Amino acid sequence: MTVHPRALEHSESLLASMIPNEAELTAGARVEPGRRYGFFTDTTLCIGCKACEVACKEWNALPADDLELRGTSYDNTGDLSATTWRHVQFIEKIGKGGERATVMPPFQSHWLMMSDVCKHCSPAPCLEACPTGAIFRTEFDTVVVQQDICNGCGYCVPACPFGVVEVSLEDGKAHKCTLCYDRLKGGLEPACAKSCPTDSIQFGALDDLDAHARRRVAVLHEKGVTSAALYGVPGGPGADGGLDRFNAFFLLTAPPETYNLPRAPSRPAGRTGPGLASGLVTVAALALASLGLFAAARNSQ
Amino acid sequence: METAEGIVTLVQEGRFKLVTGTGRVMHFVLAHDAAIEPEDLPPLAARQTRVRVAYSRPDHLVAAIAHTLSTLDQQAVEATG
Amino acid sequence: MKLKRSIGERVAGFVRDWSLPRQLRGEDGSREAAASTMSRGLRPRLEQADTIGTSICPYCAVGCAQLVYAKDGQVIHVEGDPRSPINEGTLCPKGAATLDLMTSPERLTKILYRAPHSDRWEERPLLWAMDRIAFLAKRTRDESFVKTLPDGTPVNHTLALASLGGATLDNEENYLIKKLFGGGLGMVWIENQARV
Amino acid sequence: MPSLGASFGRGAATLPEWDIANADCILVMGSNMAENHPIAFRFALQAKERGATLIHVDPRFTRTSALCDIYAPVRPGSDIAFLGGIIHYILERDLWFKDYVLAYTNISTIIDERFQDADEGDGFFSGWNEESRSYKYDSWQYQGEIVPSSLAEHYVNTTESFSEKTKRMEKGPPPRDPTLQHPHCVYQIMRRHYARYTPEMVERTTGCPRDVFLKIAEELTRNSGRERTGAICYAVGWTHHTTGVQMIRAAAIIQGLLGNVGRPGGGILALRGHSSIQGSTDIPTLYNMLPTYLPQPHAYKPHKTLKDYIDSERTPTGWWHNFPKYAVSLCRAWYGDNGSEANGWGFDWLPRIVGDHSQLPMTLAIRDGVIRGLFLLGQNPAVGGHNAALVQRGLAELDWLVVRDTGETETASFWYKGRPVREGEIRPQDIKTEVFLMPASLAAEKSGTLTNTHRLLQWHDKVVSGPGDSRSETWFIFHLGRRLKRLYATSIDPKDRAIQALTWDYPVEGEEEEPSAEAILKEMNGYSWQERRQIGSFRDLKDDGSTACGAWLYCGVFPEEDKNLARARRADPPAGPGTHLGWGWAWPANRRNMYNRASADPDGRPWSERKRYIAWDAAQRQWTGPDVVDFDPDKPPDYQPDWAKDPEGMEALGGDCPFIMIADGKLSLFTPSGLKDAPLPTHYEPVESPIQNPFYTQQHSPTAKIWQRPDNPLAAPEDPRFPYALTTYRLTEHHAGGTPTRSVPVTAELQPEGFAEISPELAKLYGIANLDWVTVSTPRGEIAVKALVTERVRPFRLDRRTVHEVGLVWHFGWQGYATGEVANILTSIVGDPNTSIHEGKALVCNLQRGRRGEGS
Repeated sequence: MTVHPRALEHSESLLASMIPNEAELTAGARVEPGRRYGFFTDTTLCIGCKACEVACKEWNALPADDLELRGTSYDNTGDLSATTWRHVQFIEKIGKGGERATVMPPFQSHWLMMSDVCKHCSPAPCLEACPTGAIFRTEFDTVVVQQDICNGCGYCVPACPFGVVEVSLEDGKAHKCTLCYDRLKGGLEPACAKSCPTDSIQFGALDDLDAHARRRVAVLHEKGVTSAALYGVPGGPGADGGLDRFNAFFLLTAPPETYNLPRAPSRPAGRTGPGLASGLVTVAALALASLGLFAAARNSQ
Repeated sequence: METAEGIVTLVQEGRFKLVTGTGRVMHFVLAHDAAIEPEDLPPLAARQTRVRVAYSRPDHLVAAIAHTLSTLDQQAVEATG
Repeated sequence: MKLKRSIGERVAGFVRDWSLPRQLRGEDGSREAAASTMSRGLRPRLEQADTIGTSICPYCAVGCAQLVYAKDGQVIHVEGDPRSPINEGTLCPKGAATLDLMTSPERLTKILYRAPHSDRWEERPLLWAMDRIAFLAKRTRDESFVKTLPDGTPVNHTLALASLGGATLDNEENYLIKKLFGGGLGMVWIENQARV
Repeated sequence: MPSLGASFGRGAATLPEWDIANADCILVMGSNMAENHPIAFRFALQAKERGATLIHVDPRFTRTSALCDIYAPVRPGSDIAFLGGIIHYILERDLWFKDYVLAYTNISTIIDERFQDADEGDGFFSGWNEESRSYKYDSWQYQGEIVPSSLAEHYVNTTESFSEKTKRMEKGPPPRDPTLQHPHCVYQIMRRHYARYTPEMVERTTGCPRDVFLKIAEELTRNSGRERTGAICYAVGWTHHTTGVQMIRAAAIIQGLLGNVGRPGGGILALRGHSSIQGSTDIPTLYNMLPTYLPQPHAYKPHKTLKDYIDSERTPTGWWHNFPKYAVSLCRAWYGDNGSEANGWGFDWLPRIVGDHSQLPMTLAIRDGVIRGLFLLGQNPAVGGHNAALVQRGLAELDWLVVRDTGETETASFWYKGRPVREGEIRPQDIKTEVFLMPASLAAEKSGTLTNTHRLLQWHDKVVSGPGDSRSETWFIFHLGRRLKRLYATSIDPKDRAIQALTWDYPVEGEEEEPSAEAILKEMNGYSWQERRQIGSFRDLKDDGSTACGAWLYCGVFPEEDKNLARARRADPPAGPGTHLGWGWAWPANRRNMYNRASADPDGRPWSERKRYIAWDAAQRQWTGPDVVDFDPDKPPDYQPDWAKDPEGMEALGGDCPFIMIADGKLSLFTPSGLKDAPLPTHYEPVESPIQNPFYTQQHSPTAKIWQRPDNPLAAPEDPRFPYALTTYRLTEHHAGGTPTRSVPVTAELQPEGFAEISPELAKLYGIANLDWVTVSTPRGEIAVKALVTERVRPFRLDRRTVHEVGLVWHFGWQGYATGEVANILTSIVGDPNTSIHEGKALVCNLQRGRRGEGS
């Protein structure tokens, strides 16, 4: 990327208003409802800086959690959770004894770093499991838990094959990456992708990202990184089983298992199809009832 | 339970920040037992309403859990539905 | 007054936003029909900003530009300035934390004063502290000022006052420090982190 | 930055960060660039996309190494051996860029025949004075000429400085032998000096396998020349040594020999660590300089009057011949109409320094009770200062202490939470220090400029006010100054004339009475004294009192009323040219790539189309290109001084002299003046080292600043009590002393605690498992941290033995959300002879399993 020519339209130090369609300047993508958007996370460019984790928490006002030295390389985050929606994994493969890395293939190698995130699957098992309709697919084809509907039933949690969704003990609602739904509505690139210093996380329309990712794999293969492969594109690893694709997909240089990612994530059986609607109605009614009980209990205090 | 008073400066879902009279900023997560819902928060920020928050401190989060919110200004703010 | 929702409001809201009935009526379950009230009204908070200024990241010396969004005198967000040829909108983990640096619960808001031999901080007014510091600086300077060395060489300095810091400060701040402390008071112990 | 200044003329990064993307090869050494300057590393990856080779040389495999093509492990403190090996490789294989080097460097210059190399003196160059533990530089000079330094202190410590011999630089070019056969020419001296830096010696000294070293040498040389350029990026991994300046000098020599300076994608990028660390060097809150590289008057130099000062600091040739204009204009800006020709425009009031007043001796002066009142303005020495227990004890000796910061720093809380207090050595009631902790404003809470690592001044707007009583330093200093001027208003003591005379009438804004940062920047830029009209260029400054200018190198940033170029926000679009002259303003004169005259050949033509930048336009008779030319814009390439006329200043520099701040206009491969330790970099061990110096009997730099005293004990070479190499460093998740990241929950959680990194091999020796507590000790003290056992740290196999390494993160302290024992408890007060920078990157330690005090 170089500075977008449209930047010259905003050459004042104090701006009168937001830069319109800023994602065009930062990601080369205009965000329009009705198109499909997602992330392409290219681990070969990742420097493990965790700017994505911070930018996500800053934008979404997610609190810091579990301050503890974990000793798992430089990962002190551990997992995606209700309060952590980006998580950089660190896998050391430096070599042992005298065989440690010196002359290496281009781009990231030997110390694998990968920024994990909700995959915004298509179809999305969490959405399918949600009895209240709190989880829905937005006009940008992303998957979002709507906080004003979620009642914290937790059905989505086991449904996610990646362990992404978590119900918060504090507010009793399910949380995960929204792909910065509010930012997309304002023409802004999601916070993590925008901040990424090396463009390891790229945001854009899925068809553009797909084409770019395939070209990137070809270039890497040409440069000798023969292990480079996409994870989560249709028909490839991650999306050749129950899931058609991820809207947030990855370029990896080691098997998915190396990054704690399932080789073939699946949708839990019997959770598909609208035949369950009546069952879901029941669940929702129960949830409503419990809500009422909660409120009543509180009023009596 | 501790309390804090101030103005809600920013809201994301059920999370918000509040600036107190001395300029100190506090970070809150709405409790599951709070009597209001995430959608009630944005109007507080928009109207610059002074509020009092009763909160607790969880072990594993660096934020406070807001259990009750009250308005301190004259005009009462109705919870919006 | 305590803010709360009645049970009626809660149920009404839930029913209104609960998408399943609409889905059962045949509307697209995963699109607009499923959007809740909050989702339909959702906008990025940057749109509420009444002041947007350009800042430079306060951490390292790469010089990344930041856009700082404020509303009613309070910062509501800081992110990379896409116009900068240095960072092109990006920020590292430190720079990305600038909002929380500005709004850290650890930030000082008052002058804290510790009297000699005391075991506690006390809050003091800013102007009191300024007067007291000016008094102490003058006293220490007056007690230690050296006009000439024994051989008559002029030195015009004090070795009893020192200043440390500057690499995190603006050029204008450094300029005033050097001008007042060096050019005005005759201090020579003036240093910062930049001695590399 | 004296190394870059002494080599190229100006002590700053030669190229803008974004130009790294145009490099064909990038050597990152003495820097963990991806971690500590991630956004600058962005450009390294852009270069990689275009096919560049990325190389990392470092004591640890870091996040930078993981993205590079070649990683070379080197033992801490052995960098000059490695770089000397590269110089040896270039010279012996004749791979230097001859057309560039012969024309633009001093390679053919003949050095005084009395010069003796360190090889002949077993570690000492000629001129050593054992009594003063310093060098006389007479024998390092050009034959028959004394060369003034291009650093702030132009005055040369030779037997006769600025004598008739200096004047000889006006009589003709320095003596040269273009055939390079003369035994005393720089080329022959360098060949002899670096003859011992063979690949075998590199391996023996650094522990880097020979084949890896050779691969790097091959990549560096392959990617240089007419068609290609390479860049070197360094940071405090080079500066924090007693030989730090010479490490950077070695890099400067390599870039000189390869013809990489002044050309697109070539040069040296100093990656500096604080937002205005370049600015605070330029506008020095440093003891030995006045704004923009004028020397602070010195009691023991001929600086008694303005005339003495000018006579001893003005260089006969080169740009610094303009020195008097800058000195007088500065005095005018500071003392206004109180200055006059009679009192040297106020020069007489300036304080004189009497020695080294930098941070290390300051630390000792505090401890010893010499300093009684201390202002700490955004610095946290209880964590960042060396021999930190000594620092903390020292704070208790002060009468008063003002700490201005955004939070309660370790330094501010020393009196009740400091280590000597916690360990019962001293009680709060025994500490007399009166402490003021004052909230300070951050960048977006005040207006002003920051100068980034490539000399770019960028304005930041005040968007909000800081919380509560937070104020800017301009506010603090301005209002303190007002009070002091009031307190001194009626004094008749001559010692108080300076504070009375100081110009201090900046307009204030708002309820808080914030002084106008623009008004201050305008004063720094300079204006005509009578008309108060802004000045557009330092070429227009005068030495007759008719101009005032607070910082001559910044002249041009505010060239007209209401024209603040630091606020310029117009970057070049993708179509180019990519120098971004409309984004911010870079000193000098908005130049982005310094010494860019060297991007053209001696005849003024581009070296190649691929590396075209500045070139001579014969038709228009001027230099043209996408950057501001770093040269007289209309001096033709074939210009030669008319030596019959005793030319001065720029007139004495030919059209093929791109390094205009240096008296002969040539890149100094050999530095006759300016550096206190060596004219050519040579390997010495760190003051504390696990091995004997493989090169000389002389173990460490003979000029290293060592303060030997009981509270600063040092380990002897190969001290069996401290067998391991210890290096300290930072992480991308934290900032320096940690105040602005450990107090912020979202960064604190990323690295919540201090730790030591050790190899599995070393861990095995002690039965240490990952996350076990270990105690790391040096002669200064010990600290307990958790161990991170990792293959990223590897033992160094030298010819005689294996040296294990302990890596220690130093950000931590007791305040904030991320805590840990202060690593600088372990470091010592020893410094580089040129800069007095501490040696925190290479020392020795011992290791034990278990927390200190617990046995194990």
